Amino acid sequence: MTQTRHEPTGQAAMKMHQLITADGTRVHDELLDPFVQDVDRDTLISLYGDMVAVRRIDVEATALQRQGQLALWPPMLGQEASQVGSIHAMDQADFIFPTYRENGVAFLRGAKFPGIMGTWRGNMNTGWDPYELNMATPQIIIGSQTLHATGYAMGIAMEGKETLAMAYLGDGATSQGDVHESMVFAASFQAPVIFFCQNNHWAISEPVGLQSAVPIAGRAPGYGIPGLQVDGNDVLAVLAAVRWAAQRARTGGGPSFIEAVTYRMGPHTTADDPTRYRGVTELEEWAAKDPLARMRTHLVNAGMLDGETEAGISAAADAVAAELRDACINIPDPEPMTVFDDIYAEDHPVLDREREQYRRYLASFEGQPGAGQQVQGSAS
Amino acid sequence: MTQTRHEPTGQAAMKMHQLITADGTRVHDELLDPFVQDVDRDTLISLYGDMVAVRRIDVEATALQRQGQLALWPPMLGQEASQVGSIHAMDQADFIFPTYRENGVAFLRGAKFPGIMGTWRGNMNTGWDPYELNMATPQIIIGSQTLHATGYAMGIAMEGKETLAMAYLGDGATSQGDVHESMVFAASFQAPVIFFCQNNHWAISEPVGLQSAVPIAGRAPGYGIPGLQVDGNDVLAVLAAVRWAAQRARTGGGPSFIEAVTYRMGPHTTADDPTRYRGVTELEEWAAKDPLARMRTHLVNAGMLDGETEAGISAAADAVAAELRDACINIPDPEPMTVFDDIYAEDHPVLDREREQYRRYLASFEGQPGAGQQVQGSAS
Amino acid sequence: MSTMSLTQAINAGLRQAMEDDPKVVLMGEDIGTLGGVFRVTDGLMKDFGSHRVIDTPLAESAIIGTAVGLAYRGFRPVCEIQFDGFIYPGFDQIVSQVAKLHARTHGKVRMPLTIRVPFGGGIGSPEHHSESPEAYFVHTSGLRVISPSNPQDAYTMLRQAVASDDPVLYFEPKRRYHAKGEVELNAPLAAAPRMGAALVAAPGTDVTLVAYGALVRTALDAATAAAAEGVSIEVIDLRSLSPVDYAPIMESVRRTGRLVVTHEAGKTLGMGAELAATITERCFNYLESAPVRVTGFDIPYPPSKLEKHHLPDLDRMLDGVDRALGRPNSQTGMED
Amino acid sequence: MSTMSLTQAINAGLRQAMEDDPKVVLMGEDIGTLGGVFRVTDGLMKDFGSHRVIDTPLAESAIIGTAVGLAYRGFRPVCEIQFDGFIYPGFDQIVSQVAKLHARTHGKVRMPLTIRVPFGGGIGSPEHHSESPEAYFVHTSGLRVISPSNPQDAYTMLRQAVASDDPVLYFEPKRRYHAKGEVELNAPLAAAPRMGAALVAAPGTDVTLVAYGALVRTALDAATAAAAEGVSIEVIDLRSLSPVDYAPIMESVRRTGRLVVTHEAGKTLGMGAELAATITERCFNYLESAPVRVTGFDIPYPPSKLEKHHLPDLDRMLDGVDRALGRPNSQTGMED
Ligand SMILES: Cc1ncc(C[n+]2csc(CCOP(=O)(O)OP(=O)(O)O)c2C)c(N)n1
Ligand SMILES: Cc1ncc(C[n+]2csc(CCOP(=O)(O)OP(=O)(O)O)c2C)c(N)n1
Ligand SMILES: [Mg+2]
Ligand SMILES: [Mg+2]
Repeated sequence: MTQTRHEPTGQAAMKMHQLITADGTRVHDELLDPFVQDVDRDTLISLYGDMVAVRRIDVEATALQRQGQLALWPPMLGQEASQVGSIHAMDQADFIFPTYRENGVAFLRGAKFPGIMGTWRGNMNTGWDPYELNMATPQIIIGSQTLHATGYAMGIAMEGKETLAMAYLGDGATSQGDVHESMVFAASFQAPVIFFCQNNHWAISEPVGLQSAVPIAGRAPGYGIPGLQVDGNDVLAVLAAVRWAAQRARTGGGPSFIEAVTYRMGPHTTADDPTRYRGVTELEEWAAKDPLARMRTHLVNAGMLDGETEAGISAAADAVAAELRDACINIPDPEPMTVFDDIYAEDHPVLDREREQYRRYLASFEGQPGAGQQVQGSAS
Repeated sequence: MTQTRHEPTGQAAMKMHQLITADGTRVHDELLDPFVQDVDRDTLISLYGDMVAVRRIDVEATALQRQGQLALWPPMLGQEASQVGSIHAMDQADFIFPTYRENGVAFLRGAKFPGIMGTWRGNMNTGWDPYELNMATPQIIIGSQTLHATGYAMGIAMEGKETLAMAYLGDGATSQGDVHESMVFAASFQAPVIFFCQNNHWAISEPVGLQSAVPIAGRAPGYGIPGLQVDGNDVLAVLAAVRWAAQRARTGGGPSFIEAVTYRMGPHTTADDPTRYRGVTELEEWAAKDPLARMRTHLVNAGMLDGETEAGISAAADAVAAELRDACINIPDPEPMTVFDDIYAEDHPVLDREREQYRRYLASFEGQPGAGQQVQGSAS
Repeated sequence: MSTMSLTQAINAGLRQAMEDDPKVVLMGEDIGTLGGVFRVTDGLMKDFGSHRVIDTPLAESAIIGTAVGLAYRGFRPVCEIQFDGFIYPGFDQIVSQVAKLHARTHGKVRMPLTIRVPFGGGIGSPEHHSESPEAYFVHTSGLRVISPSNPQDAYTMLRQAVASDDPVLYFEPKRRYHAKGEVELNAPLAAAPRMGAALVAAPGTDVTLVAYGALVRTALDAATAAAAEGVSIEVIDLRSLSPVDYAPIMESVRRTGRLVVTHEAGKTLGMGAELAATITERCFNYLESAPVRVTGFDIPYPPSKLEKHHLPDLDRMLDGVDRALGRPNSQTGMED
Repeated sequence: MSTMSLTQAINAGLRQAMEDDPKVVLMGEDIGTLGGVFRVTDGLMKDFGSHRVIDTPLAESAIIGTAVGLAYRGFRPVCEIQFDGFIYPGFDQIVSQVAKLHARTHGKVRMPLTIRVPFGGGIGSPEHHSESPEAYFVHTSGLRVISPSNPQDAYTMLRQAVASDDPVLYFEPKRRYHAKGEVELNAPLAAAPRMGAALVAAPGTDVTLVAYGALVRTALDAATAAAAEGVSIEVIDLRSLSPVDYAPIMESVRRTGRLVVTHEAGKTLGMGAELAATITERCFNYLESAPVRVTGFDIPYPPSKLEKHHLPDLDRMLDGVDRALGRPNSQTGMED
């Protein structure tokens, strides 16, 4: 039995859309160019600034995890262009269904740090109100959210509104049945949904070639959905590609599938040790395609980035990191009895009884020497 | 929200392979021709004869259901060419994973009627030993068997054997996540498996256009699997197409996907009333493409079918039907205590206790007036 | 009051729910043009349009998963699973999403889904068409699970399920689909018994017999048969499987001292286990004998010609009652 | 005798099973090159090759479904589900295929699958990584469900599971993965306790405390703590959840008259319900008090900072023991 662990074959056969090359050169793309005509220096700077901030967030969160302040962290290192470019293409009314890795997206969407970090610290399952941000909670079950986005988009279509839903997913996720079924439903109901797949080349230790021997974006046409492959380390191209898909969605064109080809430069999560399954050559190869470096080169070459602006971006990112750290370490521990909260929207006598029982149980320790301590310590 | 209920669009873009047209003319197909070079008159007659027998089986079983001898029957009317052509392309060593509708296939594979009919009569869940026929039991959970076929084929590949597995599936089944996952696994492990999809245009009341707006065979290339569309009412083309796929499988070429475009001329099952969801025009259109009629015309025009041969085919089919009826109505009712049999391969004390309890319970009626009758009658 | 079958009552409930709230949409396989394989949704696509009665592609995980998305958008989807045995492909979406989203979002996102599941056996069907999967969902925190036994409850409880802001699994006793009954269509919903209420279906004094779904009818018949022998059975129609309404059951068992629970699902970790365990916990000193379970066996659903041997029937219920009463029964003399 | 951790013991068991039978293959996500996220399969791909230790694409239904196909072909697949909460996408294949194929084919086709599932909480993980889904499978006829609590059992029971001709869900107490213990690697399998046997982990006379998986350790600690207060707890390690080995439990309860069952899974229809119901059925006249359940609450698994309030711990077990003994406890004075 041959297990295909190689790179997708036929990748060359699919055009990878690009606007800024790895060495910072602006190139042209017939499909994408019209979607970035309005992009001026300010926009480019803000895209770059956001990437710097997202990378800074990642560094800070990784450090916090090492210091025991977070239980876990899923790094975004290397994927900043995909995250920043895609969310910049969205309107506030559009609804986002992320995975666990879109913490940069959440930040740019306006999520507060106690919320973003609370999840990874273990304080809460979700740290924001999806309706305030128009962004769902991080999804851990691989592929699941693509169905939610599709259903949400079906709802938009029923209402005849000109907005859309976007689902983030990984390359590994494309193997899940749910992702397939969401494409089937999206196509059948012409739902205004964007499937934004970050092919970061790895699903934990499994290379993308194990999930698909051919380019992932090539799946979409089989459903009657256009599939586009874009350089996921090129923030401008990602912005353009998602705008292209968004325009289709808003004008009754239905679903689109975008494969953003990028690379997970860090571990899968802070619990992972990538040295067990991948070599340094691959890393070096991708370091040369770094999304931040190429944008900086592009800006510098175009005379758009002066020292002051750059210092400002850096200072802003540091401030964000400081805010993050501060917010994170100050999240109060949840109150014991909240374990029973919000399970149901309506009355539930069986759970009420368990709550009352536990309240009495906790109360029985009160006034005892070392009260509560036993409870604290004995579960682990 | 627009629900696409139309025929798949772009169907024209995909070549539908054919060898015998609806009016019985032999046409040529570069891909398929080489695979039927050896097909002589005897083979053609046997293909035709098998189609006649399968149709006769269908008529008889439908009648038996109407007469209360079967609980249910899923007709094959219109799909004889797909069933006969596909199974003729298989070797005995190849393993077949059918749906509930491949009762013609089972018959041609050598299944006995008490077995085939016992399932639909309600006597047994399965009526044959899969290892005797190299054919799995009818699968009711839509799409499930495609994974079993893929796993079986992975096993073949591990052993380095030159055989294969073939999964039957319907057009509706293609929407299921399991079918997708089986394509992913088949491609990743280059498993020698054939996905043989009978697109009979309907999944109970749902037209194929609801499952896919584009040709189903067009899904396969997205996984790196070749997809072929074949006229499913053309027994010769089906035979050739499956031989093509089988050759690929046997020579390390991995999986193939075949869409046999056919039509379910009867109801979904005897419990279904198709007049509620489809018109007569469509039926008439497909009647003109009948698989048996076209083959007969072809044979007659080619001077291969004399009256005697035809009478022989007809008599053989009648004999098969008589055997079916006889076998069916003589299947003995299962013994009550067999309800506990074969649940586990090894000891199970909890079930043993239930068995013993029920044995005592049944025994408690013995010798009573009307003993056992209460038990027989009161559940429904 | 109208006389109607259980399917017609559900149909009327769906119709009313759709009229009451434009955000109610129906989704499922063959529910539109065909009106469902049991005709439960007959006529609704015609009257409400294909944007509110949606024939979906053949994929249960997607039916549930897109309903979750619709709920995010403020809809109240009612999903039909064609048969009990076809719910499992949607299990992940139900258990990991539908059940958990309210808790996961600290109450911000509500999941007012109703998932309709025709369930149970006794209809002579092939494999996967006669299952009783309710216990899986009762064990899943975050869901509500109900099952009506008669047309009136079918109508009212369907409307209550759709109106509930929590996800509800609504198990339809398909064996009783054609049973007719009187239904009051126009009474205000607020006047009906709560969706979560267990109700005494027949009062009695000697034994408490708890049933739900299709077996309520059988239990009532058993009570009638027992009455002829001088045994008075109190039949309780559980109606809500999660949460269980323990008050009337406890009240009854404290009077009778004896409990029998019946269901078609296998015995091991079927509803009977929870009812027996909880009632023992809460009524130990009142029990004259151990709670008895009269259930399907712990086997995959058998071929239909054997189903009468699997399903609890009147005689097996009476045998269970004998056990509860300490009279000779199928287990008499059985060593452990 | 070797000293090894629970993960090392499973690893050794897998290695031995693969050496014993060339038809044993391992399948799962990240089990090959990485050796599994918990390193349970560490080194096995290197030693047995990628055709026997298979890194699969990311799809649980396919992992189980292709294993079914491999079993048809005569293989004995051992599937790893990466975490408890990821088993649900494979639920349909487990419930409708793995569990039923032996019965469906009247015994012709065997399904000697082993499905390994790291389960349970207490490890500070995010959502879906700390679940206890065992009851779903215990309720499913056609499966066997086991859970070892220590390295020796982990080693032996893994080998027994692989050798069994029935499908076995093998729940690994991930919280105890790094706990070390003595393991006899070379004793003949036939000399070991049966896979289905419940074992007395600590003898006692006052109360019977049944636990499995990670909580066996906590139960033993509770017994030690109780002994200091003069209460003698008999701890039974259930080991097999389906079928349950009732003989030693009944024997114990008939001596102690009191039963406490503990598990992390939610109370409603968790294992405790079945044990309480069955023991009440079979030992009613010996019971001094109602069986007590000390379990997780009926809630979705909480954020990890709250998990210590969800999980039964030593104190909650002792509170349950107090209840069984009729001593003051958390429920004292609680009206029903
Ligand atoms: C249903 C399910 N199975 C397994 C996992 C464990 N898991 C978490 S992340 C991951 C890899 C995902 O890879 P990909 O989709 O490429 O996303 P990435 O992590 O690279 O962003 C796996 C297997 C899971 N979370 N859910
Ligand atoms: C998982 C699952 N969902 C639903 C059903 C009910 N069902 C039985 S056959 C069928 C339609 C299948 O259509 P198709 O795959 O085209 O096969 P055909 O019947 O046309 O041969 C449906 C929905 C089922 N058997 N299994
Ligand atoms: Mg990835
Ligand atoms: Mg079809």
